[in-house]
Order: sequence, then C-alpha cells, then structure tokens
Amino acid sequence: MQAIVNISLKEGVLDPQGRAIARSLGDLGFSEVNDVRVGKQILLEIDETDPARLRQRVARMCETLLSNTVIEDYSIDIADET
Amino acid sequence: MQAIVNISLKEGVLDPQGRAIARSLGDLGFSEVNDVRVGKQILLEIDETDPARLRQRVARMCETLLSNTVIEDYSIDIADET
Amino acid sequence: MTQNDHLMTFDDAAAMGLSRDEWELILKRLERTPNQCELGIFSAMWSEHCSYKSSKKWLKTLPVDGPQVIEGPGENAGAVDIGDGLAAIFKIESHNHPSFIEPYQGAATGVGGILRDVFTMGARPVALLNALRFGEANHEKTRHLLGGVVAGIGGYGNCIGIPTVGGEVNFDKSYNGNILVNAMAVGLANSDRIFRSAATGPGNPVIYVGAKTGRDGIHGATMASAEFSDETESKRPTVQVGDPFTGKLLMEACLELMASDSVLSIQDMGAAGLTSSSVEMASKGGLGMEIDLDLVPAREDGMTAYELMLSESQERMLMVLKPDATDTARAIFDKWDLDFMPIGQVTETGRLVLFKDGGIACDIPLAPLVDDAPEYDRPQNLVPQRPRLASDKAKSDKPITDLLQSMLGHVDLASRRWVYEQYDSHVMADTIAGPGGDAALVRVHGSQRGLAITTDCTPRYVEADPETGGKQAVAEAYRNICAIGARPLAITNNLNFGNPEKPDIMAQLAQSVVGMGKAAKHLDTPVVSGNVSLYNETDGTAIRPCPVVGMVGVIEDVTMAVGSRFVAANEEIFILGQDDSQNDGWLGASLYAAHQGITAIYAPPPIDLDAEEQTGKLLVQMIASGTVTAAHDISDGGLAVAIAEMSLHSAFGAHITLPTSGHLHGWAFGEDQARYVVTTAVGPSLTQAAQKAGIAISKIGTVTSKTELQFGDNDTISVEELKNLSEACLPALMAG
Amino acid sequence: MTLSSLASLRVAITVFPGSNCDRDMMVAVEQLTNRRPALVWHKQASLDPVDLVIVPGGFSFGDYLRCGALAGRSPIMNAVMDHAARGGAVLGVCNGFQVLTETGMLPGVLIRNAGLRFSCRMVRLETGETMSSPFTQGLTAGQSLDIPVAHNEGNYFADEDTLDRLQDNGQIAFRYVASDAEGPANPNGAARDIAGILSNNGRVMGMMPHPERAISPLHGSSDGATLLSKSLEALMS
Ligand SMILES: Nc1ncnc2c1ncn2[C@@H]1O[C@H](COP(=O)(O)OP(=O)(O)O)[C@@H](O)[C@H]1O
Ligand SMILES: [Mg+2]
Repeated sequence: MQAIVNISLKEGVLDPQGRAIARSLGDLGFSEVNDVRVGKQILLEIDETDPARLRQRVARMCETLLSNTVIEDYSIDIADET
Repeated sequence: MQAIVNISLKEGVLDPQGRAIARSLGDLGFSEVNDVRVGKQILLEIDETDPARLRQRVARMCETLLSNTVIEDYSIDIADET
Repeated sequence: MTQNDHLMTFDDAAAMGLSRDEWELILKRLERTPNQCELGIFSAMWSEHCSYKSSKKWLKTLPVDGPQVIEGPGENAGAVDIGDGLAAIFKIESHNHPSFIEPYQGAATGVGGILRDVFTMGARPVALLNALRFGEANHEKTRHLLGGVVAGIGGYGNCIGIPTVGGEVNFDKSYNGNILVNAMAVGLANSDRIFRSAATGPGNPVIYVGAKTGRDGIHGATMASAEFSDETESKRPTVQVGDPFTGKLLMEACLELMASDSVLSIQDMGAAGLTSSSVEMASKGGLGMEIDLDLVPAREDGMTAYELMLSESQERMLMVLKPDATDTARAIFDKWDLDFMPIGQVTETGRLVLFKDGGIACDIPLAPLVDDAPEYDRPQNLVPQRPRLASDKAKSDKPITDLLQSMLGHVDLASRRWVYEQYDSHVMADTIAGPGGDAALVRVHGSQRGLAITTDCTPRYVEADPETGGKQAVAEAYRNICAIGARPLAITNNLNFGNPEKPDIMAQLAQSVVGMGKAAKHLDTPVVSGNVSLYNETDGTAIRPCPVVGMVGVIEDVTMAVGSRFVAANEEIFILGQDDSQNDGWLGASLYAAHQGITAIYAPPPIDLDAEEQTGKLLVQMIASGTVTAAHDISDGGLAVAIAEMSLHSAFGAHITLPTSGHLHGWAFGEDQARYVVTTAVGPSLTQAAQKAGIAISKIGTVTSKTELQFGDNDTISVEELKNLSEACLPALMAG
Repeated sequence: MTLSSLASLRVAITVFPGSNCDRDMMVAVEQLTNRRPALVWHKQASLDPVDLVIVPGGFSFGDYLRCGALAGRSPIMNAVMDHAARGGAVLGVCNGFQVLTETGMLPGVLIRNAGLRFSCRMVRLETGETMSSPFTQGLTAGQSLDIPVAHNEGNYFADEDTLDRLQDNGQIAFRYVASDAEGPANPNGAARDIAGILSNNGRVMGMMPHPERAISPLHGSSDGATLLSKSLEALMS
C-alpha cells in the first residue's frame, strides 16, 4: 500500500524559502500571492495490507525519523483508507 | 484562497534522497518499506476568489517558477474547489 | 544473428545524428543491417562528443610530450610529475547543454563526471575549478542560470568534500541561448600507482560498480553533438540527476580498492555510459568484451539493451579485476553500500557481444567503432585580418578613477564573491589560496609542496583573431601560475565552439588550436588532457569562441608563494614587462574599448611568447628569493584595473605616477600582454635582476598606508568606494 | 601543558558515509596531541572508553531528508549518547552540530541559511559568558576567534524560551560578531547570532565554524588550534 506523509513547518517557524518564492512570484507578476510555505511530501510504498496498522507504522516512522518535531508537523494520508 | 502544489520527480528520474531514506528506515527496523520518493509541497495563500481562475494562475506559476518540468511533475489542489 | 528483429533504416540513423555516408559505412563494416542497440552504439561512438571527428585533425597538432608528462591525452585524465614521486592528474570537461536545460543538475553532474575521470586514474581529487560563461547580465534567463549553475557546482563539490578553489565567470550576449559550464578537477596519486583503462587478460571478469542504471540522459553524447533549437528542447532526453553522496561513496570505494592489488583496468561511465566504457576498454586493450545485460543493475524494469547501453546514469564505473580479486573487491563495495556486479568478461575476439533475455542483443566488431570513426577535414574560411585600433579612436575625457568605478562595478570585472562563497573552498584543509586571486594554491597534503591551478580564456581575443586568442589563453594561464611564484607544468583544455560544419566556426576552432599549440610548445606546458564541445549554437547563432585553458604548476614551498594584494606600505610598485618609455597601450579588443561602446572588431594584443617565458621565469625567481612581495598579471582592463585589484582587499592604497605624454587611457587600460604589476621592498635588486635578464621594467608608484588610489596628483578615489562598487554588483544583480 | 601529556588523551572521531571533514579533524587533533584519534565507523554500535568524541563536518548520508537526520539515527550515535549520558565530552562541528541537535543531545535545530545559499568564509566568533565547560574554560569570555564557516544549514533556530534558557544558563558558547572580513557578521541568520552552544551540563558542544580549518597561519588563522588545544587541555585535567 501507499502512504503519503506531508511535512510542514510549524507555525511560527520562519520559512525563508517560502518567503523567497513569494517574492519571486511577485517579481514575475503574480501579485495576488500573499504567502508561501514550503513543505515536504514523502511517498512510501509499503508491504502492509491493513490500513490501520499501516497508519500506525507510518506514524512511528514520522516520530523516529521523517519529521523533526522541534520545527515540523506531519500528517499522514493512506491511499486506500476509508 | 489556498492552493497546494505537490511537486514530485518524474518517473524514471533518480531520487537519491528517497533511496537514502528508504535504506535508513530499513536499518531502523521498518523492513516493510519498499520504496520512498520525496517531493515538495508548496502552500500558496492567494488573493483570488474564483477557483477556476486560481487553478489557472497557479498552473502558470508552476510552469514559470515552482517546478522544473524537465525533471518534475506537479499537481494542484484547490481547497474550496468542487 | 542478433535477436532484435527490428532492423534499422537510414531514417533511424539520421534521427541518431548519423550522416548518409556514416550509415553506409556501418552497413559495410557489419555486412548486415544493425539493430537498434547496435546502431545506438555506433551513433554514440561516432558522435562528435566521443569521436572528435571535427577536431581530431587539429588536436593531433598539440604538443603532448615533455619530461614532466606521465600520461598525455588518451586516458581519462592527463598526469604530470610534480616531484616527490607524485603525479598531478587533471582534466577539464564541459556540461554546457545539460546545464542550460537544468542548471542545477547539469552543473552538478558536470562536476561529478570530471571527478570520476580523475579518481578513475587512481588519484584522490584535491581541487575543483570551473569556467563559466553566461549571457548578458540583464537577459531574462541569466539570473536563473547563474543561480542554478553555481548552486549545482557547489551542491556537488561541497557535498563530496573536494574544495572548489578557482575558476572564472563571464557574461556576454553570445551566450544568451547557450551557456558554457566547464569543470576541471585535479587529483594526486603516486606516480607508480596510476590506473589506466585498457582491458587486459581474456577471461578476466568485467565488473560493474556504483549506482544503478536508469533511463536518464539516454543518448546524451548525441545531444552534446547537436545544435539547440526550439525543437530539440522538446525532444531532449531526460537530464541526469547527480547524487554526490553516492559519488563520494564510489570515490572512497574505488580508491580503497585501488590501494589493494586487484584492479587491472578501470574506466568511468561518462558520456555514452556503458557503451563508451566497454568499447574503449576493450579496444584499447586490443581485445573484445562480452557482457550479459541482464546482470546490469537496473533502476527500472523492462529496460531495453539500447537503453542500458546508452543511459548516462551517474556514479557508475566499469572495471576489469584480477580473477582472484573479486571477493576482496566485493567486500569493499558492500561496505560502502554500492552495487557490485560481475557482468561479463574480457575476450580475445575483438568484438563487443551483448546478451539480453537469453539471446544476443549485439555482436559487432570493435575496430570500426574506434578506427573507422569518421575524421573530417572540414573546410575553413580565411580569418579576416582585423585592423589595429588607434587609441585616439577610443578616447574618453573621463578621469581614470571614473572609468575604474564603472568598470569595477560592472559584471565584467566586479567581485565574484557572490559566486565563490557558495563553494566550499577549504575542505581538506590544504587550500592556501582559494578563489579571488590569480592562481589557486593547494598544498600537497602532509608536505610543503603546492599545486598552482588556474583556468583562463578571453573569447574577445579569440573571436578577433583565433590564433592569437588561442595563444593568449595559454599565456594568461601561464602568467597566473607565475604570479604566485609557481612553475607552470602542463595544461588541459576545453574547446567550446559553435557548429564546425560552418567554415567560419571551423576556422576559429582550427586556428585557435594552432595558437594554443604554439604557445604550449614554446612555454613548455604540454597538453595532457582536454575536451571538445561543439555545436554551441542556438537557432543558428554561435557563441563567442571559448577555448578554455586549465593549467597546473608546482611550487616547492607554499610558504614562499605570494598573493596579488598589497602587503606593506611604502613598498615600490613596478611593471614587469614594460619600460619607462611606454605611454600608450593596446586598446584593440580590450575591455576598455567594449566599455566605450566600440563594437567593431579590432586586432587583439599580439603575443610575444619569448617575452612571456622570460618575464614569467624572472618573476618566479624573484618571488622565490623573496624580492617580490606581491604580483598580479595584467589582463582584462589593463594596468589601472590590475593596480586597483591589488588594493581592493588589502589595507593599503597606491600612488601612481602617470606618463607625461602619450595617450593616458591607452597607458592605463591597454591590454598589452606579458606584463605584471609587482611590489617590492628592495627596488634596486629587482631592477638589477630585470636588467640582467633583459626584461623591461618600470617603476610606476608606491604602496601607501592611506587607502586611496592616486593617479597622478589630481585623480584620486578611496579604495573603500571602489570596493563597495565591486562587491555590490553581483549581489544586486542576483537580488533582482 | 606539554604535547606528551596530551598524548594520553583518547579522542574518537565518528565517520558516516558522506562525512568529509573527518580526516581534517584527525590531522588537526593529531598535530595538537601527537596522537592519532580513532576513526569510528557509523555501523559500530559501541565505543571504547574515550575522553572526547568528535562528530565531524560533512554531508552525512548526503544530508538527505534533513541535515544530520539519518546520521543521528545510526548505531554509533546511540553509543555516543551513552557516552554523553555518562558525562563524556562530545564536540560536534558543522554537520556534527546538526547531528547532535537531531539526536536531541543539544536543543534546537539548524535550518537553511537565511540567504538560501551555501556560505563559505571566515567569520569572527566571540566567546560567551558560559557555564563551566571544557570547551570554553581555557578561553576568556569576550575573547574573539577567527574561524571559517562552510555550510548551507547553519541557521540556529529554537523557540524563545529555549533561547532564553540557553542564555540564562550560560550555554551560548560562541556568537558571530563583526570583523573586517567581507559580508555580514552573522553568515546564516542564526537566532541571537548563535554560532555554538553547550548542553545542560556543558560537556557537549556543537558549533558551525570549523576549528580544524584554522590551525596554521597558512589557513589565514590559527584560532581553531587555540580552541581545540584549550579544550583538549581542559579535558586532560
Ligand atoms: N581539446 C583536447 N585537447 C587534448 N586532449 C583532448 C582534448 N579533447 C579531448 N582530449 C582527450 O581525449 C580523450 C577522450 O576525452 P573524453 O571523451 O572527454 O573522455 P571521457 O570519456 O572521459 O569523457 C581524453 O584523454 C581527453 O583528455
Ligand atoms: Mg572518462
């Protein structure tokens, strides 16, 4: 099964990359852009058929490795979950 | 309105980062992980009320700046779109 | 009979860049019609990039010998003796087209590729340089390309941990649609432990190591051999993605393996991947090779023989091992978590035989791939004689310091700090002089010895007079090496030109190689390696010709080297290579002329190779004896710019005496060659030595503790002001 | 303190795939102590008893995911954490600092440079008023050191409470200060100009600048040698 982990910077953490992109977009004429935040999206292909168990395992992966909880939040999407 | 752009490497393009993460997850005991691909997720806060127009503008942003279409694909999610 | 029933036609060959004659020759040599894989192999090996078909005739004229040469052109990189039983191994290579399409990855993989060429020879890389050309500063693509290329070069070099110590960046509108990204790597090895690529010993195992093969950059060598147009942009192959992390592991694993006694021959997979590596190894050894493509570690399912053979996936090597060394080798690659796979063996057949899915995917003789590779004597137009520019025609009424402000604040001459601070220039802790000076200086680890390295080319001159421009590139590199006190040893070159099928371009290529050869021979700096990049054109417009020279020199004691900054107040400033009577200078093809809006092409400054040699040698002696305390060669922007540059990053200024007659701006901004600005605390010793050696010398001023540049008594500017202009230029450009 | 006495000091340097300042650090320490430190491979799950572990600079595991993240979870770092838990001294330089924050041995995190570019240049550091620590006790508060940086992610970040605590406890070992070198004093936008911090007990230090690249006048500064040798001497006594 597939799991998607979205990792974003916690609110309040400065995102210089997002700011730079917002500025560039403005320079390019996209003046309607107010704010940009950049996060990561991690796609995992996993040998696991039970969505609940999959979610649990992926949460463990996030806590141990995939996200740094000092500055990042994560959310998990399981493709075939209802 | 908010738009979310997900940027991923095109199929066939090497993802060294994904490989290194997959290997580390394996070493950490997550042996069920078969494959990892890493992409970017860009959240845009935009002054625009018409979802269709928003999508169009964001697509333009992707083509001009946000994604490198030589090696990346992008997809756009508009929060309030039906 | 090969398994692939789908036989090729001339149309297929043409799509791969082969001409009708070349197609006919393939049919004749094979005595049958090739399949897709076979045709792909021919087209790659006969591409301009691999076969040098347009340039070979001229490359053969370059001097390649000398007592210092251990390995000349023909191997992955050249090698020269630097004393103490050590060899400096170096080469330069272009990644122009990929960098235009994807600047970060194009530049990064360029660095990765040139590093593999160097460590393939058994050398540990110790320095990286790069020669870059971008379009006009205000061109819409320049910021994006410059930002991406610089980040990519840094991205690879910084991560793998080899210092990037020098290079050059220039801007000109002829590169708007076709930038140049040339990367040079220098490594060190024991002279008696250099590895070569010729396969030996039929029956010996052929081993694939490194990263897996994917569908990236398929047929890149062919792309590098074609012009750009809007059409090619859409059918371009996927660019390769560099993986400096795997590159680092591969480098460490290969060097560890080479320290054991296991490797018979080794070749990196660069342009044309598995094709060129297997063909070159087998043919250089006068042998054959058999490979089972099903064993090649693949990143994707269902790759065809054609794709496997022509993929340019990065971080891969091919080796022939001693038959009993496989286990030792495998253990090393396991330790570094890299693929290690015996995929075939050396044979006696003189053929390349590839197996796939239980059948034969390719069975072709090797000789025609290499020996019958076409070699053209392409027609050239006569190079027009350019008139000499009279200094009066370039006259301006502005004071020298006004011109200095506009020139040093312009992208042509402004500080490159914005670029080189993105490069880790001192990892390995042996960088004695990093970017920002004349030549870079890198200490040989654990000794006092140092390597001096530089890259140079002035396309303005080459365009105006290719032969003189070719000579000048060597001469300027020579001066940069001498200016820090090192002895020039040898060069590598990267010939960047437009479409050689056009007689004007062919003349640029041929004549500049002639000039380069003459200078290299005269200055005893033979050519030990190089690279050719042709078809640098977009929609029919060629780049300004850019035959880049990378030079390596040696200094016995790095503590004796000097820099180009002023070091002490009250020292005297001299021009070495010019006498007191000179009161004008050569403004044709100069930066000054360009800044005066002169667009017509005038003759560039002539090169006097005797003067270059004598002056350079004297300077090296004067530095070794401690007589000269700082030195800077005079190049773009002439004397005034050289003096300003010497003060910019010092704590000193200068008071310069002007000539009382003649043409002041010609004198200040002329680009006459074979000259250096030097400082000394012992003026009489220096003048005496120069007179004895028959070298012109002229005292022009004094270093001052007041941080101002004073030209005569009425034209003064603060060093701080100039420095701010110079430092602000690139950051302002990049901030947009 | 003489060289021969420092030679009984046991120093280990961790090596990850992608480390690239391990050799430079080894050379620097060997030059100062006359004894070659041990290089320990990341797969090793235990450490012989040592007086100091150095986690060197580089791009461990390519810095993929986040810099220092993958190295932070390698077997050797468990051993290093045990060593630190027993009161052992640990020094992390550049990528090593990033690894130490990823393991939680030091608070905060190092994020992308504010300028979004790799930055390689000489900077000036000022020693903080610190708690008792082997890494700063040989230096005086306010002492300045010229040591180069070379990094893409050296922008120290922690929440305000953490920053206040670091400051109040004397855990800020080094700050970037103005010098005559080109460019802004703070090369990366680090909070409160922080270049290096200490752990709660002062036995673990992380710093972005590379002392091993400033050990001789030929490097343009010997201040890195000062910092390292003072630390080694303190660990000896
Ligand atoms: N301009 C040149 N001058 C001298 N030698 C050259 C030049 N161009 C290529 N060579 C030599 O030809 C050989 C093949 O070069 P190249 O195809 O670039 O090697 P690789 O396959 O490693 O990329 C090398 O030995 C190279 O040094
Ligand atoms: Mg090669």
